[in-house]
Formats: sequence, C-alpha cells, structure tokens
Amino acid sequence: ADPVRVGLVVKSLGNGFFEAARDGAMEAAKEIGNAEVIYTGPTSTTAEGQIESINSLMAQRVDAIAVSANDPDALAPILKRAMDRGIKVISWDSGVADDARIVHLNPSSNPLIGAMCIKLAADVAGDAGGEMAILSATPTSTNQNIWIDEMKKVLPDYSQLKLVDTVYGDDLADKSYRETVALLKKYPDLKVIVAPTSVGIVAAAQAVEDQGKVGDVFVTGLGLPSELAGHVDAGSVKSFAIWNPIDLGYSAMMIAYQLTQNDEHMSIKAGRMGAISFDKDGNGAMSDPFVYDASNVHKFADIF
Amino acid sequence: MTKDIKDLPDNLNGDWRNKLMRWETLLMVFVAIAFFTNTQISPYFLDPWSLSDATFNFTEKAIIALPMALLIIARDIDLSVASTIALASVAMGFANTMGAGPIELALIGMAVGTVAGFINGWIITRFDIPAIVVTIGTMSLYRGIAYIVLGDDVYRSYPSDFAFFGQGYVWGVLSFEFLLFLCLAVVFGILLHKTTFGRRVYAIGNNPTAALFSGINVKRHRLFLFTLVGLFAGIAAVLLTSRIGSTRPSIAMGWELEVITMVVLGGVNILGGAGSIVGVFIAVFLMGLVTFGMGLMNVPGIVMSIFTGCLLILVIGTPIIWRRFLNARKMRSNSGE
Amino acid sequence: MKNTSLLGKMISHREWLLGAIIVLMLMGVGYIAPFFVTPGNLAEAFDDTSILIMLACAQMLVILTRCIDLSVASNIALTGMCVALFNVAYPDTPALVTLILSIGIGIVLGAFNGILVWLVGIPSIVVTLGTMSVYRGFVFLISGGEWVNAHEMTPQFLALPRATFLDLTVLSWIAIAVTLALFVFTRFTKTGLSIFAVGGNPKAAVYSGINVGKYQFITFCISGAVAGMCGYLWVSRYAVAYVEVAVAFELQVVAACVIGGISIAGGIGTIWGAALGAIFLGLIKNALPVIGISPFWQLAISGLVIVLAVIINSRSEKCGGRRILREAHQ
Amino acid sequence: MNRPVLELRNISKTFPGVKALDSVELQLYPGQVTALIGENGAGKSTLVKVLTGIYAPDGGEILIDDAPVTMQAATDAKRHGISAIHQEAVMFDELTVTENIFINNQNRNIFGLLDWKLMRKRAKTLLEYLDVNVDPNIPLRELSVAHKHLVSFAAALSVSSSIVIMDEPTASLSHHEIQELYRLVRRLRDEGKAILFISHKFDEIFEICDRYTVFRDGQFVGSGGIADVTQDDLVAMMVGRTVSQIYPKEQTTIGDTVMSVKGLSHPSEFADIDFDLRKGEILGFYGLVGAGRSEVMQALFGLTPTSSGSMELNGKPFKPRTPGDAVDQGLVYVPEDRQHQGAILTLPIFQNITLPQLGGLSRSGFIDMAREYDVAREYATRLQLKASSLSENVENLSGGNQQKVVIGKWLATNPNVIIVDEPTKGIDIGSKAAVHKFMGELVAQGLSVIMVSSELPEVMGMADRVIVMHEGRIAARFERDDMTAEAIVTAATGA
Ligand SMILES: Nc1ncnc2c1ncn2[C@@H]1O[C@H](COP(=O)(O)OP(=O)(O)OP(=O)(O)O)[C@@H](O)[C@H]1O
Ligand SMILES: Nc1ncnc2c1ncn2[C@@H]1O[C@H](COP(=O)(O)OP(=O)(O)OP(=O)(O)O)[C@@H](O)[C@H]1O
Ligand SMILES: [Mg+2]
Ligand SMILES: [Mg+2]
Repeated sequence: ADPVRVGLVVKSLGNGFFEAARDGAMEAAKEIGNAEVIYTGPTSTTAEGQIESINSLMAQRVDAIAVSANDPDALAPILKRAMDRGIKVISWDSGVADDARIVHLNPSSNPLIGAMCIKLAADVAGDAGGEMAILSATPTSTNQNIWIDEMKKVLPDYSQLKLVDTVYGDDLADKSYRETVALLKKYPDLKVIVAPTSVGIVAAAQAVEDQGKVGDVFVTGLGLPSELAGHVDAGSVKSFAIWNPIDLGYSAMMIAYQLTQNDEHMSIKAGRMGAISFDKDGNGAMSDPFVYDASNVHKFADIF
Repeated sequence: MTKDIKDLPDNLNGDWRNKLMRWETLLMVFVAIAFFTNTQISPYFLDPWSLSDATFNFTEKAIIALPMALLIIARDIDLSVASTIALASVAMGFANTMGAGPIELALIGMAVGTVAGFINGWIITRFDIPAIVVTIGTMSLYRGIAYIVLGDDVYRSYPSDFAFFGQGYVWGVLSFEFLLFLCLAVVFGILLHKTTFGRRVYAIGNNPTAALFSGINVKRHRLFLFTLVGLFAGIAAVLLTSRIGSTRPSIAMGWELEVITMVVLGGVNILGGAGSIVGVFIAVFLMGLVTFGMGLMNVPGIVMSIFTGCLLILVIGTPIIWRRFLNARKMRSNSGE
Repeated sequence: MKNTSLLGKMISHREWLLGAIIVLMLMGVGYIAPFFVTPGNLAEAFDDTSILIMLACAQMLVILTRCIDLSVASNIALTGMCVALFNVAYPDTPALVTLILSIGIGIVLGAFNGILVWLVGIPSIVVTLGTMSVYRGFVFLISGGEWVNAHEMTPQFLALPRATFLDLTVLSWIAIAVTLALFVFTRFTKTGLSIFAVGGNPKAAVYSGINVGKYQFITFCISGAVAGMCGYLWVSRYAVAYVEVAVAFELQVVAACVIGGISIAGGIGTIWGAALGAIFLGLIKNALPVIGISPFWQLAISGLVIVLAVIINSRSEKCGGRRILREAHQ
Repeated sequence: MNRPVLELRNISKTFPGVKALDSVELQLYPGQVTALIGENGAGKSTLVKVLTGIYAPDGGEILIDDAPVTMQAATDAKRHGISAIHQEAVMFDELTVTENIFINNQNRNIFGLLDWKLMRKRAKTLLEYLDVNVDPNIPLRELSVAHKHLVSFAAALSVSSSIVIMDEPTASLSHHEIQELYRLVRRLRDEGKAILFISHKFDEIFEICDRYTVFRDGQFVGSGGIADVTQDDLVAMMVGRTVSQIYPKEQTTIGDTVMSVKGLSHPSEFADIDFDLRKGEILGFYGLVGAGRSEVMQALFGLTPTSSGSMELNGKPFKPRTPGDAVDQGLVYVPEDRQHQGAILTLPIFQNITLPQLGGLSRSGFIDMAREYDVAREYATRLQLKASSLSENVENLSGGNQQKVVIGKWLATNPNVIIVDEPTKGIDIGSKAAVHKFMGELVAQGLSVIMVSSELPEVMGMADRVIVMHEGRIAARFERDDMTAEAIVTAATGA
C-alpha cells in the first residue's frame, strides 16, 4: 500500500525547536513503518507563507496535515478546504481555530506554562523580589499571548514580583537584543526578564552579558538547552523551562497517523507517549514543561 | 539610408511589434519549459483543483502588478503597496466590528487603498520627490498605522458572505479571484495599448519633460496612476482578507518586492518607458508555475527565491546580451557590404 | 569673489539642518529620560547604529552612480553565515582573519552585482532584487536552515566588536574609521570624484573618458565589502547566525541615505549626510522604547519621519538657484 | 605647406540603419583653423566622437604625426594631445567649476590625494585667461548656459594638447562672448595648435578659419583654403544644390490683434512684459542668451506661473495653468531644447507628431491608429522630413529632422499662435531655409508667430516687429522699417 503521508507544517524552518520536533516525527514514522513525513514551512514566521506550504501539500494530496500555526485565524480557511478534500488536519504547539482542525495538541497546558515561567522568575529573584519584564515574540504570536495572559493571572500570588513592561522582539535576534538593552536602560533596577520564546531568550541573555549585568539581571523563560547551555554557563540564565520538542513532534505525527486510520478522536494512542485524551473542543495536552539548569542542561544540549 | 517620407513603406509600427514579440516569445519558452518540467516531476501537477488552488498563491499580487506595470512604465514606483493592503485590511476589520456587510467591507477596503495611493501620489507630485523615496516612508507609515490600530490584536469573524471574494468559485474550478484577475488583465491590456491614456503613460515614461511640453498634464496622470495602484492594493486587500478570513498588521509582509519582480520579469523596463501587459501576464504565470512546481517537490520557499532571483536576472539579461550580439553582427555585415 | 570655505562645501546646510534636528531630538528625549543622554548610553546607541552608518555610507556611493544595492542585507546574512560556519569549522582562526575573510566574501558578492550591472548592463535595481533573493537563499542552503548559536562560536570570534577602547566599542571605532575613510575617498581621490561624475551626468562622464560601468562596479564592490564586514560584525555582535539575519534591512539603509539628502537620481550627496541619516534613524530606534512609546507606534513614527524629512529636504533643495532679475532685487 | 599633425583616412561609422560616416578623410595642420562644414546629420559630430575615442570607427585609419593610433576611450585622445569641446554641453551640474575643469586631469599632493588648493588656483588662472568672471568654487548648475560652455572650454584647455576640436562652440554664446572666442581661437592658432572648428554660421567661418572640409550625408565632398571659395560655393557643396533665398519673408497682410499681454511679471525671472501680437505677423524676440525670453514664453504656454499681469487671446481672457490649457486655446510652443523638451526621442516619429492631439484622434479614449498614421504622414510630408520610416525613433534622426518633428507635432494641432524658441539653433542651412520658408507659409495662412532667436540676421530677416529683452525686461521695440543691427544689439546689451 502507498505510505501514509503527513505534512508537518512548522512556524518557520531553521528554528531549533522545530528541527527537534521534526526528528520526533521522523522517529514516529519509522516506528509506524508505512508512513512518511513531509517537513515544510516558511522561512519567516508568516501566515501567508504557511498557506503556500499547505497549498502545495494539498496539491500533493497528502493524507494528513499537522500544523503549528503562525496565525490561528488566517490558516482556518485553507485548512477547512483541506479537510473538505478529505485531508485530516491537526494542529500542534500553536493552534488554529477550533473548526479548522480535528484536534489540537498543546505542548503542555497553557496555565501550567504561565505559572512555570512566573515561578522560575520568582526563584531567581529571591525573597527580596524586584522588577520583572516580559520579552515576547511578535505581538501576534498565538501561544506567547496566551502564556503572557496566564502569567498575569498568577502574578498576584507573587507579591514580590512587579511586572513593569512587556516588549516584543518579533522573534528576530537583533530586535529582541535591542529591546532587551532598552529594558535594561529604562529599568535600572530590573531583576528578571521572562522570555517565553526560544529566540528571545537567547538574545536577551546575550544582551545581559554584553551589558555587564550578569548577576544583577536574570533571564528566564522558554528555550532550548542546546541554545542556552552557553548562557547558563555564563550566568545570565539560571534556569529555564521547555517541554520536549522531540516528544511533541513524535506525538503530533502519531496522532495524525491514527486519524487517517480511524475517526476516533477523544483519546488517541500516541506510541511511546501513551494515549492522549482530548476534550470536547479537541484540545489535548502532552506533558508538563521540564526545568533545566546548570545541573542538567549540558546533558540535554546534545539532544535538542 | 534616409528617404523622403513620401517614399516610406506604410508599415504601422511593424518594427517595435517585432521586438515585442521576441520578448514575449522568450517568456513563453520559459513558461513551456516550466510547464513541461512540472508534468515530469510530479504526477499531481495536472490536476484541475491543484492548479486552481495554486492560483491563489499569486492572484492578489498579480492584480496589483497590473497597475504597477503602468506606474513603472511611467517612471514611477510604489513600494508601499503591501503596507496599503495592511492598512485597508485593518480598516475593513474595524468596519466589520461596527457591523458593516460584505459589500460595504469591500468598498471600504478599496476606498482606503485609494486614499493611501492618492496620498503617495499627492506628496510625490506636490513636492516633486522621487517616488521610491516617498513610498519607502509611507511603507513604514501605513503599516505603522495598522500596528497602532490593531497592536497585538486581530480582527476576525468576517461575515460568511464576505468569504466569497477570496474563496468563492464562479464556475467549476474557476475562482472568483482568478476570474477577476483575467478580466482586469484584459482591461489593462486595452488601457495601456489601445487608449490615449496608455499612450500618454508611455510618453511620460520616455520623457516626462517633453510630455509636459506636449500639453500632457503629467502631474495629474502620475497622481492618477498612484491612486490607481492604491485602489488595486485595496482590491487585493479585500481578496486577501476574505481569503484568510482575518486581519493582522503583519498581513502581506514583503509583497511589494514580489509584485515588482513580477512586473520586471514581464519585461517592463524598471527605468520606465517600455513594457507590455501581455508580458506581465505571462510573467505572472511563469512565476506561478515555477513556485507551484517547486512546492510540489516541497522545496522551501527560500530556496524557490533563489530560482526566482536567477530567473529575474536571466530573463532580463538574456535579451540584452542577445541584442548586443545581433547588433554586433549587423554592424559587421554592414561594414562588410 | 569670496572663496567658499572647504568646510562650507563639506557640510551643506542640509546636513546642518539634519544635525540640528538630531540635537533637538536628543534634547527632547533627554528631557523625558535623562539617562538616555549620558555619555555611556549615547555610546551604546552609537554602537547599535554603527552597522547602519557604515552600510548607509557605502550605499551612498552606489546611489551616487545612479544605482541601488538592495542586496546588502542578504549579503550580511550570507557572509555572516559563512564566517560563522567557518568559525565552527576552524575555531582557532584569529578574529582579524575572520574580519578580512568577511570583507573578501562581501567583495565577491558585491562584485557579482557589479559585473551584471557593468558588463551585462542590467539595471541595478533588477540585479540586486534578484541577488537579494539568491544570496539569502544560499544562506539557507549552506546552513541547511539551522542556526549557529552563541555557544558554538569561539570567544575571540565574539569578542572583536565588543572590545572597548576609549569608552567606545571596536564596532563603533570601525564605523568611524570606515566613515572617515570613505570621506577621504569621495573628496580626495580621482575614483571618488569620478563616482560623482558618473552619477551627475553619465554621458558627460563618457565624454571625459570615465568608464561609467567600471565605477558602478567599483561602488558595488565597496558596498559589498562593507556589507560583508558588517555580516561578520552583526553575527558576532548578536551572537547568532541564521537565515533571516538583517531581513529587510536594505530598506533602512536606503532610508538613511534618503534622509541624509542623497539624491536617488545620482550625483548628489555627502558621506556626512548618509552618516547623519543613519544616526537619525538609529536614534529613533533607540530612543522610542526608552521614552516609553508603545512598540506599536515605532513603525509609524519612523515612516512619518522619513516622509517629513524628504519633504523638508526637497524644499531646501528648491530654494536658491538662478535669478535673471537680479537688478530688480537690489 | 607643412605636414598635417592629424590625418584621417577612410573613416567609416555605421549606426543601426544609418551610415553616419562613409570613408571620410580629414587633415588638420598645425597653426591653422580648419572648418568642418555640412548639413545637419552630415556626420560632423560623429567624426568628433570618433576622434575623441567615444565611438570606435568601423574602419579606416587615424594618423597622428604620421603614426597610426587607435582610440579606445576618451582617455586615449587625451594621451594623443587631442582635446575637444563637444556640441552638447557635457558637463557636471552638481560639481563645482574647478571639479568640472579638472575632471580627468587632476593634480595630486605628496600623499597621492587630490590637491584641490592647487587646482582651484589653476582654475582661476584659466578662467581669467578666458576672461570669464565666475567663482571656481560654485557648482556649475548656478551658471548660465553660456558660462557653462565657457567652462567646458577651460576644461579643454586645462590639458596641454596640440589639437583642439570645437563642435559648434558659438551656438549658445552672445555676441560679446563670440568675439572673445575668436580671440581665443586665434591665440591658440598662433601657439601652433591645429584647430577643428565646426559651425553652421558662415560669417564665423570666413572670419577665423583658414581651411575648410565639407561633408555631405556622411561622405567627404571636398576641402581647400577658405580664401579660394565663396559662401555660395560652400553652400553648393554642402547641399548639392544652390539655396537661393535664406530668409523668404513674404509680405503678408497683418490683421487685428490676436493676443495681448499686459504687465506680465514673475518674482525672479522677468517683469512688466507688455506686447500685442497681430494676425499674420511674426513677432521677433531678441536678446542675449539668458535674457529671460524662454521664461516669458514658457509663462505664456502655462509652464511657469506668473505673479501678476494679464493676457488676452482671441478677445478672451487667457490664463493657462498648464500647457494643455494653452493648447486648447490655440497657443503652442516649440521649445529650444528639442532633445529634452521638444521630442520624445525614444518614441517613434508618428507617436511624437500625434501626441498633443491624441484626444482628437481617438474615439472615446481609443486611439484610431490608421487616422493617427495619416496625420503623421501628412505633416511629415509637408515638412519634408527625412527618415527611414515613420515608426523610427526620433533619436535616430539628425538635429534638423528632429526639429521638423517638433514643429510638425504642433502644426498638426491647428494653432492660432505658435511660439518658436530658437527654431534654427544648431540646424544646417538647408533645414534652416525649410523652417523659415515654412514660417512664412504659416503667417500667410493667417497664423501668428512669436519667434525667439539669438541670431540677428534671422530676426531681422524674418520678423515684422522685434522686441528686445535685457535681464528679464523689455529693453526696446522696433518696427520692421526702423530696425538696425546696431540699435538692436545696443538695446540687448543694456547699454
Ligand atoms: N548614437 C547614434 N545612434 C544612431 N544614429 C546616430 C547616432 N548618432 C548620430 N546618428 C546619426 O548619424 C548621422 C550623423 O549625425 P551627426 O550628429 O554626426 O551629424 P552632425 O553633422 O553633427 O549634425 P548637426 O549639425 O545637426 O549637429 C545622423 O543621421 C544621425 O541621425
Ligand atoms: N543656470 C541655469 N540653471 C538652470 N537652467 C538654466 C540655467 N540657465 C538657463 N537655464 C534654462 O535654459 C533655458 C534658457 O534660458 P535662458 O536664460 O538662456 O533664457 P533666454 O533668454 O530665453 O535665452 P535663449 O537665448 O537661450 O532663449 C531656460 O529654460 C532656462 O530655464
Ligand atoms: Mg553635430
Ligand atoms: Mg531660451
């Protein structure tokens, strides 16, 4: 029989996080045997670019599409059209509108991510606490915005932390860097920068080091061990969190494959990850974020 | 060599038509190559629905390319079209929250585009500043306004009827967007090549001063062209917004260069004065075919851009070298006679 | 007949105006956020603008010859990726060698543009629109789309632009040196003069024995060399190399030239104008976040400023000129 | 006679469709001024460009001091001691006078950098030598057309050369400056330089030239000593026929006032311009170059806004805001700079001719191509245009034929008033006569013509009345009967 072909559409090519997810998906495909991953996406994080990728996947009549969306709304029409053509569509990592996919796989539960970021910030700030700022990706990033909301929800529980500003680095290294420098200038007493984006956290750490603020200002948030190992050593980052992108890609691939085999989508068996259950809106979550620090970051730096 | 005019053959513009034919033949050859290659590399290529889907990737840009061709022939350029799309789309999104219906939305999108184009044209003609300079500024300005209005927000839930413009089909696999493009291409072909307006556009592009001294209201024509480009950016905004069903300030980022690439690939002289709509029309398909074919092979967009970049240089460079070769040969045979 | 001083010629009133606006802006920002105008902070803002200054000055030369180089940002990305990968492969290479390597790669990329403009005769905007895509595509190809991150780069690779000397970073000093070198080049060399001639009146240049294409080629090489060097400096300063480095930066570079009064029609402009235009843009970029203007306003403000600057420029260009009725005015 | 310092043998040059030079020959002798004469398009300027390395000849030999040389670029010519003043002022508006003079011949200091101080000093000396009073530090754009030309002389003289070529050097100079130029030419001649002097004006040729060479249609016709020929001989050689009358002014009946201008003023260019124009008359505007005549005409044509004054055309108030307004009311303007303002060089002849009246040749915006072509052919025939096809681009025509296209395009609109600005500037005698004859026919048909000219014989030969301008104001008016050359020149120089 022809192999089951699954298009894995990511936010942007070249991002270490998604490369790791691809490896996971490949692993799943190998495990399934009769399946094939088509890894694709734009180079910059735009919805229009993803639409073009999805268009060519549709033209190749893939069996399923698993997408991490740059924009939940803009992708909805094309994904609906894909579903009309009999293609199974799921979203993972960063979701799309409910009716434009069958299920959505959250990397972790959003409230948990928000709470985790704030907890990490509180840990580095110590009991004395201090000022905190958020460095996000683009102002339109779906999951970043959700996590920031979640952070703000739990913030009242940490009275020692004071959120002074939220800035946007657009997932561009130089812009994130410049925004960080501006933050450091504007808030001389700043204690923590939370960057829930793997691009932003690297740039922020670099900026803190270049400004000679290591020890005064700490960067935390979501990032990849391979990219942050150096900064953990340098001391600008004490700890950060991330879920395992390999597992995420693996699960997304498994789920997509299962959906091409049968229509069951309340609880889907995802190979070594076990069964993942989805609520009535089709939302499911994979696992809790995992915290990395000097003790374990080098071990994982070689993996993703 | 030169003769009295009485003795001249009565050939209407035979000479330049020949030249024109040669240019478009070259493009057609490229199209044929692309088409053939595509049929070879992918069994999915010749599927009507796939082809129809593929047109969505370029139709809106192609629609802007039509008036842009006229503008470039008239020695101007507009780099702010993509930002104009963002501005018009934001206006539509805002109007939608106020409860505007599909037709009103479309009208508002086109109106905002027209105004943006008019402002470009007004600044350029009023203060006599090169267009490239002004539109680099308004490119930031218009998109900046979109960011001010929308920030990290998004406009969505457009009325379901509104989806027709960008997603609807008129007949079988023929989408509304694409049909609109075909009709507009015909209109622009006639406008540029058969009307007084088109002739004046060429005159302005070849020598604006002499055009002015010939009684052509150069400023008004330029202003009109900028407004026209704005209007079409507005139309593209309607189609795109309808197609993706949402508005963010980053919509259509980077399109200006893609539109200009299409126009230049179509043989329009970037320095003004020469070009045809047929050329632009073929170039649109050439780019569409090349990117679609590579999409079928899952070539990343960035790698496709290597090909479009090379294609651009190749298609512009080949005739130049070819002409030089022909001239050299003609010279040789002339001096040998 | 009074001799106009050399200084008067070097710095026209347009540059004075721009300089005054910059000072006014600094005062305004300083009023709202006093720390912004401390020497240390200004040095940092300058450091942040250095790359833009160098690119604007080099771009100016290209624009002087009636060309435009839209491929500079892609050149930065490609050269930056090349040297980053080189650094990963040969970690022991001294930074200076890397710097020279980056200039070399940049020249090759610039020369390719220049050759197409000179020998094939394709308009520069078409050539560089093409190579802009091609060069950036190559970044993807040589890197496989992967990033080169800080921890993969060696300390000496990262140290060069950051090292400080007399309270300014080496990056800033390089920018100052490049600007001064280009100034001497434009004013006191035959090549520099010829570049003005080529853009001012290409036909007259041919009649004077100046090969137009050759000088366009030279400016593309210079632009490429500077872009290549900036590629290394950029990658090293931000400690990361990836496909989208400096994306769309070419428009900022051109905008800086435009604000600096470089005529897009060729032949008119000074290095000071280009540098001030770049400083102006850099100041906006650095000051807006500091005075607490929402990030969403930044883009619109810089756009508005560009439009206003070119309008003011065009006005100041129009005054003066020839008057027949001189007696009637006395 | 001594040996020629420069000799050309069998030089040919072909452009696509035109054989500009067909095995021509030329000799230049040291200490002699050689006139190169020929109709427009005879190939004179092409020869200059071949001689200065701008065009490579297709065949033939260039010998300097009996040694064959090749010219690849303008720098080679410099090396061989040839310097040239080209027909078009090929200078750099944005560069200073000094920079223009030393554009390819700089002085350097000990660091190898350009020594501007020294060059400024040398520029000053050169300009003084030429008796030009301009500041060497100001940009060229601030100079008048005439001064620009003089700077180009300075540039040519800044290099020491044994051969000096001047392609229509007097075309934009005033009477006084022409005299200065003669002095200069004689001085160079006395220094032993060989000079090639191209001109359409016979008085000049007879005044300062020692020898002549005549070209016709790219071919060598003859050469010899000036003393041995008469003007008629030269004309006959040039055109291959005799031109009987150069200024065929027919006596026409002059009718009522068609146009009247009162107190027309501009903030900086001209003031208090008053005149009437009558049906069937040619009104001449004389003045030195830079007197502001073109500016006045451009104001009449709606190109330049005025600050005060009023105009009437055909009894109705006339206030054109754009050239289109003026054309609609029957006033048209043939500008002096036909390459930039008059014709669109890169469009075909027929499109140039029909451009101002496209509206009339179209039905609801669609151009009627057949009618368009007929109109173009009609006017091309009437003006005896010489071209290989009506679809040929205007850039491929010679100067005189380009001018015919520009005049033709305006006549095709059936105007009442036609303004011609320097209608015969740089046009050969044959085309000149054709243009003059044509103007005579126009007024005979009842048109009114305003003719701006810097050529005194032309003004005196053609105009029914003459208005003389000086520095933006009307300095004097003359009726046909009381015109004298002295009076007109005196008024023009403001004396
Ligand atoms: N670059 C060119 N391309 C094509 N044809 C040309 C070119 N330059 C000149 N010609 C043609 O060559 C012929 C000779 O032109 P040239 O300019 O030498 O004449 P000329 O004797 O200087 O005339 P004038 O008195 O009007 O200056 C003309 O027919 C002209 O149209
Ligand atoms: N220095 C200058 N800078 C810019 N344009 C100039 C300059 N000198 C002359 N012109 C332009 O050249 C043309 C001729 O102007 P000029 O001052 O010679 O007027 P004129 O008296 O009509 O002379 P002409 O005898 O040439 O008709 C006009 O269009 C004028 O605008
Ligand atoms: Mg000539
Ligand atoms: Mg004049």
